[in-house]
Amino acid sequence: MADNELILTDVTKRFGGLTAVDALSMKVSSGQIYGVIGPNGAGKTTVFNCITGIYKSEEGSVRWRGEEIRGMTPYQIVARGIVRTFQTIRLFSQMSVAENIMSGRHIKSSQGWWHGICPTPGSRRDEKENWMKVGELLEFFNLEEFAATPTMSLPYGLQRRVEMARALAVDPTLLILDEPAAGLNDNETAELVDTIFSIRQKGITVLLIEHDMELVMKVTDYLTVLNFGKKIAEGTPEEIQKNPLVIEAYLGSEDEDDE
Amino acid sequence: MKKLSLVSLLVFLVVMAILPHLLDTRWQTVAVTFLVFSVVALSQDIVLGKAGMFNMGQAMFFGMGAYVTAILNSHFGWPIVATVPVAIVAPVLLGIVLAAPIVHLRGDYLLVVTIGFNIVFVQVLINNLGGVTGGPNGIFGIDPLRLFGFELSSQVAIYYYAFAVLLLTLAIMINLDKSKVGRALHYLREDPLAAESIGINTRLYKIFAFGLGAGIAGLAGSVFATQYSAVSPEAFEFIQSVLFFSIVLVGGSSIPGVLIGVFVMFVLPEIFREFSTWRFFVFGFAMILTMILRPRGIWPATFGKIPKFLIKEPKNGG
Amino acid sequence: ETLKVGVQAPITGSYANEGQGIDNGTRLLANQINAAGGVMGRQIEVFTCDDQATAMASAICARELVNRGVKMIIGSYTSTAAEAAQKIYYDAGVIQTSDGTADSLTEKGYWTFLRNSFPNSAEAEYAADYMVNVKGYKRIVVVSDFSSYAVGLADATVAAIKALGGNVVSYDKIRADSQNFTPVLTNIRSKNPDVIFSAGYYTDGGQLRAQQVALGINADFIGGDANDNPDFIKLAGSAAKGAKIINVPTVDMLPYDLAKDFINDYEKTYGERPPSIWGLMNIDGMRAIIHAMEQNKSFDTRQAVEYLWNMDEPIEGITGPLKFAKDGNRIGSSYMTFEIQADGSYKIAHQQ
Amino acid sequence: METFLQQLANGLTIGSMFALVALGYTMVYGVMRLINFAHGDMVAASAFVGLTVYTQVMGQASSLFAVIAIFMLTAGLMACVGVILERVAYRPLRTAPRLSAVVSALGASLVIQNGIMLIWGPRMRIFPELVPQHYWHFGGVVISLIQVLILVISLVLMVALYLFIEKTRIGAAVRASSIDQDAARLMGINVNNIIALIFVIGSSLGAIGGLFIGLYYRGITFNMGWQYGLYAFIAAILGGIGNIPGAMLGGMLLGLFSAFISGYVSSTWADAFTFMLLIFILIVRPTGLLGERVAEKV
Amino acid sequence: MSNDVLFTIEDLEVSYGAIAALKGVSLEVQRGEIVTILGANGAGKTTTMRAISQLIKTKSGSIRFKGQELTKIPAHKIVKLGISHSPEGRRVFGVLTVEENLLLGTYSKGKVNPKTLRWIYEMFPRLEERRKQLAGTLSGGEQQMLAIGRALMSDPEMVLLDEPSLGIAPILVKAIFEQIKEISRQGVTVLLVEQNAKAALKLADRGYVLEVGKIALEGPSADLLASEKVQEAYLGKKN
Ligand SMILES: Nc1ncnc2c1ncn2[C@@H]1O[C@H](COP(=O)(O)OP(=O)(O)OP(=O)(O)O)[C@@H](O)[C@H]1O
Ligand SMILES: Nc1ncnc2c1ncn2[C@@H]1O[C@H](COP(=O)(O)OP(=O)(O)OP(=O)(O)O)[C@@H](O)[C@H]1O
Ligand SMILES: CC(C)C[C@H](N)C(=O)O
Ligand SMILES: [Mg+2]
Ligand SMILES: [Mg+2]
Repeated sequence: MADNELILTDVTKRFGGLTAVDALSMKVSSGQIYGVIGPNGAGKTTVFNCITGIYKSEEGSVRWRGEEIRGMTPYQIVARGIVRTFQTIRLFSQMSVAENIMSGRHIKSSQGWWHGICPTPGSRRDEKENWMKVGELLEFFNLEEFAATPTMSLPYGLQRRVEMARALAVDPTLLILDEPAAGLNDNETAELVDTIFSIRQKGITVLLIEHDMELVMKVTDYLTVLNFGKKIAEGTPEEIQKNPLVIEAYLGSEDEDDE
Repeated sequence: MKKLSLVSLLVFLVVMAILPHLLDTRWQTVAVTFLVFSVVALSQDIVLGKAGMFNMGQAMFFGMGAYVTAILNSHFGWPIVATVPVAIVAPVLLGIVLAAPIVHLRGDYLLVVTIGFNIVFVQVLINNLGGVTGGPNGIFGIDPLRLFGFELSSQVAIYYYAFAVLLLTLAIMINLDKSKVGRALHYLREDPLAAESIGINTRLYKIFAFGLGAGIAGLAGSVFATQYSAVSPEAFEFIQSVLFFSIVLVGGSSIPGVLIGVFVMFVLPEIFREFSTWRFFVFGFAMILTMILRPRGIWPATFGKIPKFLIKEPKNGG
Repeated sequence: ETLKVGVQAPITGSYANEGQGIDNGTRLLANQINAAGGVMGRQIEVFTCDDQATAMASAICARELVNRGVKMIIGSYTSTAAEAAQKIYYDAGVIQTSDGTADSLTEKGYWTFLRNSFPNSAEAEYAADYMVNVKGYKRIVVVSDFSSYAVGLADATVAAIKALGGNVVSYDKIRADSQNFTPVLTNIRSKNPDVIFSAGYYTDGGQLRAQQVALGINADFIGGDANDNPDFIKLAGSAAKGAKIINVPTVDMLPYDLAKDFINDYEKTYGERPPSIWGLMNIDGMRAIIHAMEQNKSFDTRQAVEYLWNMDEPIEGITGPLKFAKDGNRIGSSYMTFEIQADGSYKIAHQQ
Repeated sequence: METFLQQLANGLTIGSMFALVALGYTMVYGVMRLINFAHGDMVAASAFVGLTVYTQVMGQASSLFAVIAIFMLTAGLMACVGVILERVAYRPLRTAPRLSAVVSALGASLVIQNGIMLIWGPRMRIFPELVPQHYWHFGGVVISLIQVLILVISLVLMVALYLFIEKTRIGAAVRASSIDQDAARLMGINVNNIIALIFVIGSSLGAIGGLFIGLYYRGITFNMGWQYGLYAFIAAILGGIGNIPGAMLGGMLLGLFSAFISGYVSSTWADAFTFMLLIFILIVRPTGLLGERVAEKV
Repeated sequence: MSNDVLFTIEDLEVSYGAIAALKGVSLEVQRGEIVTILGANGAGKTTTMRAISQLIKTKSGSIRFKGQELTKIPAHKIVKLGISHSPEGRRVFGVLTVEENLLLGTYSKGKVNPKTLRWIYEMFPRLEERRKQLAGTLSGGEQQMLAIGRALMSDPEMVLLDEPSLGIAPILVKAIFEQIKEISRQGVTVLLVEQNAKAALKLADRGYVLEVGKIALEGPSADLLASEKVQEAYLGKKN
């Protein structure tokens, strides 16, 4: 297997006259927790959409493990081990937590279409195994008691967790998170930090967007900063924190007395 | 709920198994049609209820199955049994070919396109394309079903034939819910983009739903042609598709729901035939009232069908 | 014990008024006969089943009525519904009398079927002869809708015209009730026709005529038998004048006392005139069967039909003399061409 | 050429009637995401109401004033029916799944259609020739007074409606309600009133369409609503449902399609070809010609 | 601060079907105050806001604004009374332009106050840049700005802000919080729901802590900030 590297070269995405992403290049290496930050409307989500096949960038290339994935459909990209969560939660809201997580097992299931019409012992076994896997994920994310609860009646924080569990069910190599801490309180954010670390422990590379700087500083290994679709800085969190361009465009001056 | 479903399914099966012996021939005819319509409605449920595609053209696949059987039998002298596989496969192929370019259409646009297909289909029948459809009159005098040397022409015999087809369909429906493809349909109905983003090829599964639905409807059509020993275009008009569409929604897109839907939307009007001029007026009100009282249908589909071992009591403390 | 009579007709749906006409007529006749003591002492009991003019509902109706133990079926109005039920009545030995005009109705050899109208082919021949030989039209246009009746009549007419060496410049289809016929007519206009023959129903025919005149198409207009309805004239409005209709004598034209009395009774009972000749044709069918039973002094259906096949003298009917051929066809058609006058009345332009 | 121009006139006349009816679908759909399947039957009912107004209220007077009065009265009455329809059949289903309201609409369609049959009977009713039979000849092209009236009145109404929705405060409220009713309430918009307004406008336009049908074709039947409803609904979809200029364009195009196809291609296959063309357009432009405005971002 | 009570909630109960979301909430807001409601996910903060705006029917209890009972008033009349609401999830009108969204904010007034519009554009220059863009295609944070701006357009006396900093870049969060301070200085009363408890308490005069549908704690911000319970539960001070 080639290196689990994601390389963006000169990716450009336009909406009408607006260039949302402007000749962006970046490289995410295997095992990293990689952060993308930047002001609102800088183009972060758009970059993720270009990686995951929701948009096709007009120019540039998106290479994953040496393969060009630009122009592939989302499900083809998932099949190559890249999974994402959304900035606004997109769960199957009427379905239970367990069913939501089970959806992530789709591409790992060995069943063919004909098994939907006529089951075989093999398909029954496969079904069982996948539900077992869902059980494991419920446990990992501490969601066991909600297994049968429809996700729409869960509070926001738990929905976020379900979404992440669903993404992990795919057994991804690269997990992409769009503002996973949005709407979480400090305690929940702390839990999230732990979760992200344990995900990395499983050998999964993580790429995330986040505005919660505390979290970003704590978890990421490397950062890219976007403004107006362009990269204005990249480096380790420490470097970025001190970068005057980033402070001006994004962080704001530290005029507050922090503890 | 789960227990209730099981018990009612059992009661339903027992009642249906002895039913024809309790009815006179007219009601036997209604009962057979009930079975056939149930199969079509279930097939519609695959497309509309499970995959969430607004298909208002299911009568076309139903009609295609019926016409395949009628044409092969009356023009080419095939025995009815031999026509059945073709009556399934032809609609499946048509379903796939037609669905492929249209499944990307959203809700109401798909609805119009499927209505369009249905209208084109009926016009093909009426214009007697290829000289085999019998034009506006349709085809009469189709042979009865012959199996192992027996001629199954009585309504009771056809009843059991149709009943067997319904059981087969139910088996498929139940299995579908417990399989990868069945779940994929639910996911893509709820949120196609999220479904794509966890690796589901939504296009493929939508086409699958159309194909499977078409095949089942085609089989039902074949039974229908055998029952009436006649086919004619108006039985497959788009208005008939509207009926199947409403059945699924009134019933509520669960198996018992669809069966109740067929009963309410087809058998009840038969029962109230006496009140001919008022019946549809009242019936319309009943439809409105049903939806107001049971917006998700009389017996809605439920989710949360997950294996028992996953359901844990809430932890205390911790 | 009663004599059970079934009515199978479109009580609801597009042809509701014709269906209700058949039902009303049947019940009226039954009441009249019952008041006079019934049939050989038995009162008539009428059962009605709505076939909605569809094949499927028709088959259900047929089974229901057979179950009720009826001896005869009056209806249905459309050929499609009549045809779908034929075999069930045949199997049960129940006589069915219908105004359905499709030729195929009498081609199956079911002894139980008696047509009380005249087949499409008979009208087609008359119409072709009238257009080609009598009027000498050189450029003929035929228009029909998609119903089995209209397609049957139009196909037969086109074939008959060709057989006589006539020239059909265009054969067009319109969708029944679609009202907007100007596109088809505009196309017809470019063909410079001498005559437009409309093989559909009066509702479309009336509008076709009105729109023909509005488009300035200077061609004669001839409507087939189903155009014979007062609504044709109302729909065509000022354009009705000069249009021609081919039919057997119509409700308002029936010269027989029997007809006048029956129509009067009908009007008294229901507050309106029968919607068309077709209901009356069906009543005649019923009268013929009852007549046969009384002559045979038996309610046996096979005997009654055989009696009707073998009659020497026709029975007096509301719609004219009643006589039947062995294949179930009514014989003795007497088609004529009416021309509509400015005041809406008919003038006989030609007679068979 | 003569034939072509004549077909153009034919197509535009029928097309503007489709468009008037299509606006009713599109407006209701825009705000409620509901295909109001009862709308076609409302159109049919309007024709019957109009005829009764003419015979009973106007005492069969046929002056210009009488014709205008018939239009006003009928539109007013049908607006009330529309509001009642919404109250009874749709409002209780506001928060229900989308398709439940569609079934309710199908139920309402049955009620109205059979209601017409119970009140006015199953027979065709016939309008008198209220508009003088006046024709203009341009070369070989014949255009009648009523055609001109239909075209002009429809266009004026459509443009007025468009301006109302796009340029006025209430129009903005209508558009806001069509996107997010709760958020609209937060702005102080009385969503119930807006929906009632939608039904008033939609039903009165439908009523005018129904009267045009009566005046132009003159024969009206209790079940004629289905086909006008279907065609108008398809026109709305073709233009991009929820989109007012789309409904106009869709209606006109559908009228032209059917005119040119049944005129030039084949009358036998007119429906089939019209629908195949339509299907093709939708395959190429999945949200209709002008597109439904969508702005969904992930 | 003068004891000028503008707004009170007493014993408010709300449920979604069988699920009780609020089980007797009482609170009080004085004119010109910034009051924050804290609470874990699902505590019922948003439900409280929605109940005030009458977007959800209350089961029992009362909500009074300037002495007027709100529970008997339909939702669309609330904003006329001077309460506007920037809802959770932004709820901008996606297929309307940014400017149309802002102008709808003044629908209840019937006319636009150009000064307010100016002020909002100054606060969020990005909105002015994108005046003609469809709101639905704005980035998450841009939509949040629009939602806040739209709520302020009606020159309300009291504004309800449900997680205004959600998805907003740090630099803007600071700016928004400053603006909240500013509008409060201009006499607008603010009821604020925030996940970022520390920032919210620093900004607010007083706070309430909601726990599963009930008020668990209340008091001046400084007290709450100092309270051990709050520190543990909301400020992530367990390490
Ligand atoms: N479908 C679209 N059509 C038009 N403009 C778009 C579209 N999607 C995004 N944009 C614009 O592109 C720019 C980048 O948007 P994007 O969502 O990538 O920002 P972001 O960096 O994720 O911001 P945030 O942190 O606020 O989520 C924004 O200005 C947005 O308005
Ligand atoms: N539409 C709904 N249907 C059913 N339950 C709901 C609904 N909306 C909210 N709830 C439930 O009501 C309770 C309170 O929810 P609310 O949204 O008010 O919480 P919140 O404090 O705003 O939380 P968050 O921080 O996640 O925004 C939760 O338990 C939630 O699950
Ligand atoms: C008008 C009638 C001659 C029609 C005929 N009953 C048929 O449908 O065949
Ligand atoms: Mg973003
Ligand atoms: Mg909330």
